[in-house]
Amino acid sequence: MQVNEFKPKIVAFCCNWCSYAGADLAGSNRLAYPAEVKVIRVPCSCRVNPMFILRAFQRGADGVIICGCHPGDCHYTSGNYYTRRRMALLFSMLDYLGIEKGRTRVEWVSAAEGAKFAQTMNDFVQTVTALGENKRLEDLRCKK
Amino acid sequence: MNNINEALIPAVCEIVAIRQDTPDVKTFRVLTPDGKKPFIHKPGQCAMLSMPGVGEALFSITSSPTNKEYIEFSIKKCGCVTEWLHAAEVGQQITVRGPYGNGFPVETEFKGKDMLFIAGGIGLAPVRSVINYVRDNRANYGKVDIVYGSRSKDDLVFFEEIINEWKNDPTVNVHLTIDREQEGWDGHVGFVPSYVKELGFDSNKTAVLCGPPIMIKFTLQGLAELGFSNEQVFTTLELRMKCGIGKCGRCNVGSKYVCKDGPVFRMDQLEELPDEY
Amino acid sequence: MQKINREVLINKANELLSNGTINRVFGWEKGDFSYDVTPTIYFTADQMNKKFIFDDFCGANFSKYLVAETKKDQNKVGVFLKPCDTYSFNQLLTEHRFDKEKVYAIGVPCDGMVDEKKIKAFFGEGISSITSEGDEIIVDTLYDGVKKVKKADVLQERCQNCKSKKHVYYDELIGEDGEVLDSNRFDEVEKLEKMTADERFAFWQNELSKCIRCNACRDVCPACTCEKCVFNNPNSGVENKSPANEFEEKMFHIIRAFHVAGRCTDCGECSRVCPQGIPLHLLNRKFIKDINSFYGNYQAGEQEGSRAPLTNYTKEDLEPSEAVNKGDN
Amino acid sequence: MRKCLLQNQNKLFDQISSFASLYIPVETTGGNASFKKYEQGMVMSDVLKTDRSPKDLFFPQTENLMEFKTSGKNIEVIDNRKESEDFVVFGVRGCDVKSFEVLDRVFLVEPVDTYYATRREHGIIVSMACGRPAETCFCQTFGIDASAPEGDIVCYKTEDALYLDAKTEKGKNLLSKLADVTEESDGKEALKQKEQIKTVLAKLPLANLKADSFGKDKTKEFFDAPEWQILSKSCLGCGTCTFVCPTCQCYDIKDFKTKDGVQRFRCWDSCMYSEFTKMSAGQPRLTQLERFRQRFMHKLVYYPTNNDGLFSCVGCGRCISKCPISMNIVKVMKALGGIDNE
Repeated sequence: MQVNEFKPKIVAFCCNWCSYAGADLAGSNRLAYPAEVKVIRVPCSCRVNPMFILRAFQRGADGVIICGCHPGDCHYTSGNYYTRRRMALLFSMLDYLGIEKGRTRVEWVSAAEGAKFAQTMNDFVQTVTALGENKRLEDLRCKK
Repeated sequence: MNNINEALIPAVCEIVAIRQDTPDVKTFRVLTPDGKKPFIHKPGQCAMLSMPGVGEALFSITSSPTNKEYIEFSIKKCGCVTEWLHAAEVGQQITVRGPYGNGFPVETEFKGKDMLFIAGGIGLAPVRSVINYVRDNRANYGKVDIVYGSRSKDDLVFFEEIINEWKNDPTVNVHLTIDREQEGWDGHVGFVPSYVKELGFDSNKTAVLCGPPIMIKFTLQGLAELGFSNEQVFTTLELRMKCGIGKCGRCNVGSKYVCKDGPVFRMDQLEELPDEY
Repeated sequence: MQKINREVLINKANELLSNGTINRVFGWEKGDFSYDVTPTIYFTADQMNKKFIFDDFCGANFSKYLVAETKKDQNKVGVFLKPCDTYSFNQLLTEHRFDKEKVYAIGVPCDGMVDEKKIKAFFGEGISSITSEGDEIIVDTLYDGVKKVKKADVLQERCQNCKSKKHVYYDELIGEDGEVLDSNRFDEVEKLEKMTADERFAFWQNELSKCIRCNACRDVCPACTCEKCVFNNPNSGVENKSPANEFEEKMFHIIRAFHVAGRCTDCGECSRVCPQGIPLHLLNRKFIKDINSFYGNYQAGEQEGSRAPLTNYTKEDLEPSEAVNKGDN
Repeated sequence: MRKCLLQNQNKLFDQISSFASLYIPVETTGGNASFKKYEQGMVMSDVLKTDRSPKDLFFPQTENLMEFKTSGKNIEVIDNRKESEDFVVFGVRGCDVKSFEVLDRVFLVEPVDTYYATRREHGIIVSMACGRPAETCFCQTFGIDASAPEGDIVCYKTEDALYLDAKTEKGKNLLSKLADVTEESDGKEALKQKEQIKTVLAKLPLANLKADSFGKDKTKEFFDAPEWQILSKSCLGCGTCTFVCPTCQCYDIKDFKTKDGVQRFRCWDSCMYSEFTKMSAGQPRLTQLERFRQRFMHKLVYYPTNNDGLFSCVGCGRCISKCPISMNIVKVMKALGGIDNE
């Protein structure tokens, strides 16, 4: 085994009503997902300001994933529809600036989908690991 | 303490005692980590205190230079640095640089004069330094009158000191006032400017004035009515500052830099400046 | 057709000022050189006779000034609006930034504004005068005598790719109205999209590293009318007067572009005022282009009261993952 | 005076950069240039004015002052400046050279700003006479001669050669190290060019702009002038003029939390910004009028009052070409000085 294996830092914004509960379920079902994923609970996926994502990258994240209720199931009726539009535009913009598109993702995970949560995280960590360290949206002051 | 060549690099100091003066004013006693007084200052000068990551701000030094043991800052909670300081505990280190500013002309223009100190609220902080300096060099000055007022009895800073030391000093006349009637208060009630007029001081005194802008404005009118000229009245200014050494440009008013040429100004000097303070 | 010149506009303003419709009017003011035109406000026709100008350098858009100006008193303010300015005007109305009853908008025609930076790129410094004659610009230089250049070659980028000559709002129109044009404004964006991610990264790195964070783009932007900007708020974590490193340069521009996404009318003021010549419009246009292709064509400011794409949704919107992969096929 | 043929120009640069960092103006996009660190093969731009002034090299836009480490209640202050090395700035125009004198009088008076002082000490300035001054130039207003700039070495560029004339010890020292890429010259060509420049300068549109009505102790005269109202009317409150200005020196000190400590840095600030003077107790300059007035009063009155009448403007004209709304110090001077611009 390699000693210096790259372990990415992943920030996962999870909506309180679905995805966070999904993460809980993954935990109680003993479904493993990588410890590199740091979950941040938000009231709704649409609480995630694009600035949060940039700040996460600034502070050393290698990937950022946003999880919310499935479209149509939002606790606040329509929050995740707005998330969908915002993130579509933001991710497209990041891509336009030459930032690797694998570093950002939106997934819909319901409270019953513990397995999907674990699967999504495993998959995302794999993608980001393959991309390597985040070099294009980094703030060296935070990395020393 | 500071290497004079490294004006922007602060020294580490330690808060050795904290005293709650009023609900929103605390007095911090500051020493170097090895227990020495951080620097020698003149009454009315200021110093930059900072907590890395929180910010840096300029505060007037409340203790008198005649105090050989420590320096003190009385700080009212009103912004992010002050809020952080209010939450700090004894033993906390902070960084200090200074002293900055000109200070009061205690060895020149004040010498031999009858002194009248007028302060409102936290405005007593810089004035306390001069009052104690004058008390400790009593022979050099004439009569001393102090007029101090604040919103309520609880908002009078240094209350203990005023009652136990200043009031007991036979060479000092202390006049206290609060804005509104309050239970347990048998002193004067009313605003500082009108109290000053009521007391009707001789116009041969030298006045030192510090407090909120509105108090300064009306007290000045009162003093003028009593026959004081602008050359007899001193005050200290407050502006946003970053460097403390007259370079960052923030506290520039007219051709003066408040941090370097001030904060103490004589009223006639102030009149020369554009009205932007 | 009557030539719309300075005198026509002064006469119109004079008429409105003297019949009491308005008591002041925004207009352009002549500078020391041929190109340094300043937006200002006139109270009398006399002032206008002295200083008013209407030529190839009147690029400044007055719409944003109206937000503050209309709050001052109850009188009506006059304003000259070029076609592209009317889009900003309409967008501000949509966002309830000022009361249109307090404004009298005079639509004026525009056949493209000239960019003096382009002229200087052609002839260098030392320009004593610039005049236009038909489709030619005649430049008198200090060192090389009189030079001529095609106007089309020295137009501002936004005018070369003009999206519309049509006024979408006016109380009164001077001259004849134009049409919405079929412009090539997205060509440059497409060119970038076709590059590899590495090339795009290098392009933006080079451009954005020039930024000095003077905030001119924000301060001139008619969509940036927040009373307290996130970049002025020390607690936002993004307040920095000057970018400390490459990250902050990028972050500032991404956030700014995002904040105006769906509201940006593509007036191009940001690129015009940038002292470092950064093509900021390419960021805004990317959003406009994406919005058009993801959610259907939308032109901010075209219609007063229209619902902006980012405050709207449909149940069938595409997924973010589809959005980023759209260009791949 | 030494002469370096233009075909040897890059040899000269290579030579300098072999023992010191060299900064030269390099063309970026059409007609724009900025000072960049010389690397082999770079071409020196003839563009008159770089986008930003070379003040960057002495007073950078952002600069780390120190670092802090905190643990528990303890703080450690770390001054992590490294030993400075000599550097050469080549091709500084006369106005920009003068701007260093203006900055010196701020940063080098007691207490000295050591960050700036070190750079000044190690920086060698090779100035460049302005062969083709622009219409926006008005350095003459402030007594600066673009045909004979100051600096450690003065350089004249003719059609085929650079003429280098050392003016200070630092300059002589540098020139002596360049003996094998330069040759001795009588400097007649340089003198000829100097005369040429003089005739051009006299013809510039702003040649007759006078600053006489401003200066020391004129605060009362101008502070309440009604003209400020209309001049500041359309000011956007951006910081363009202050950031491109070679003499603007206001700065802010801020902290940044790094991974395991705090970095205290300073960055340029602008008196045009609304929060420049804002403090918890209030805001002394509430409107753009006051902020606008502060900038020009400082350049034309306050600074001269403190500095023997020296103006804090060198007439480089950058604000003229960069201001989004084309308001600038020339318009202010004309309006306040009673000269109606037609």
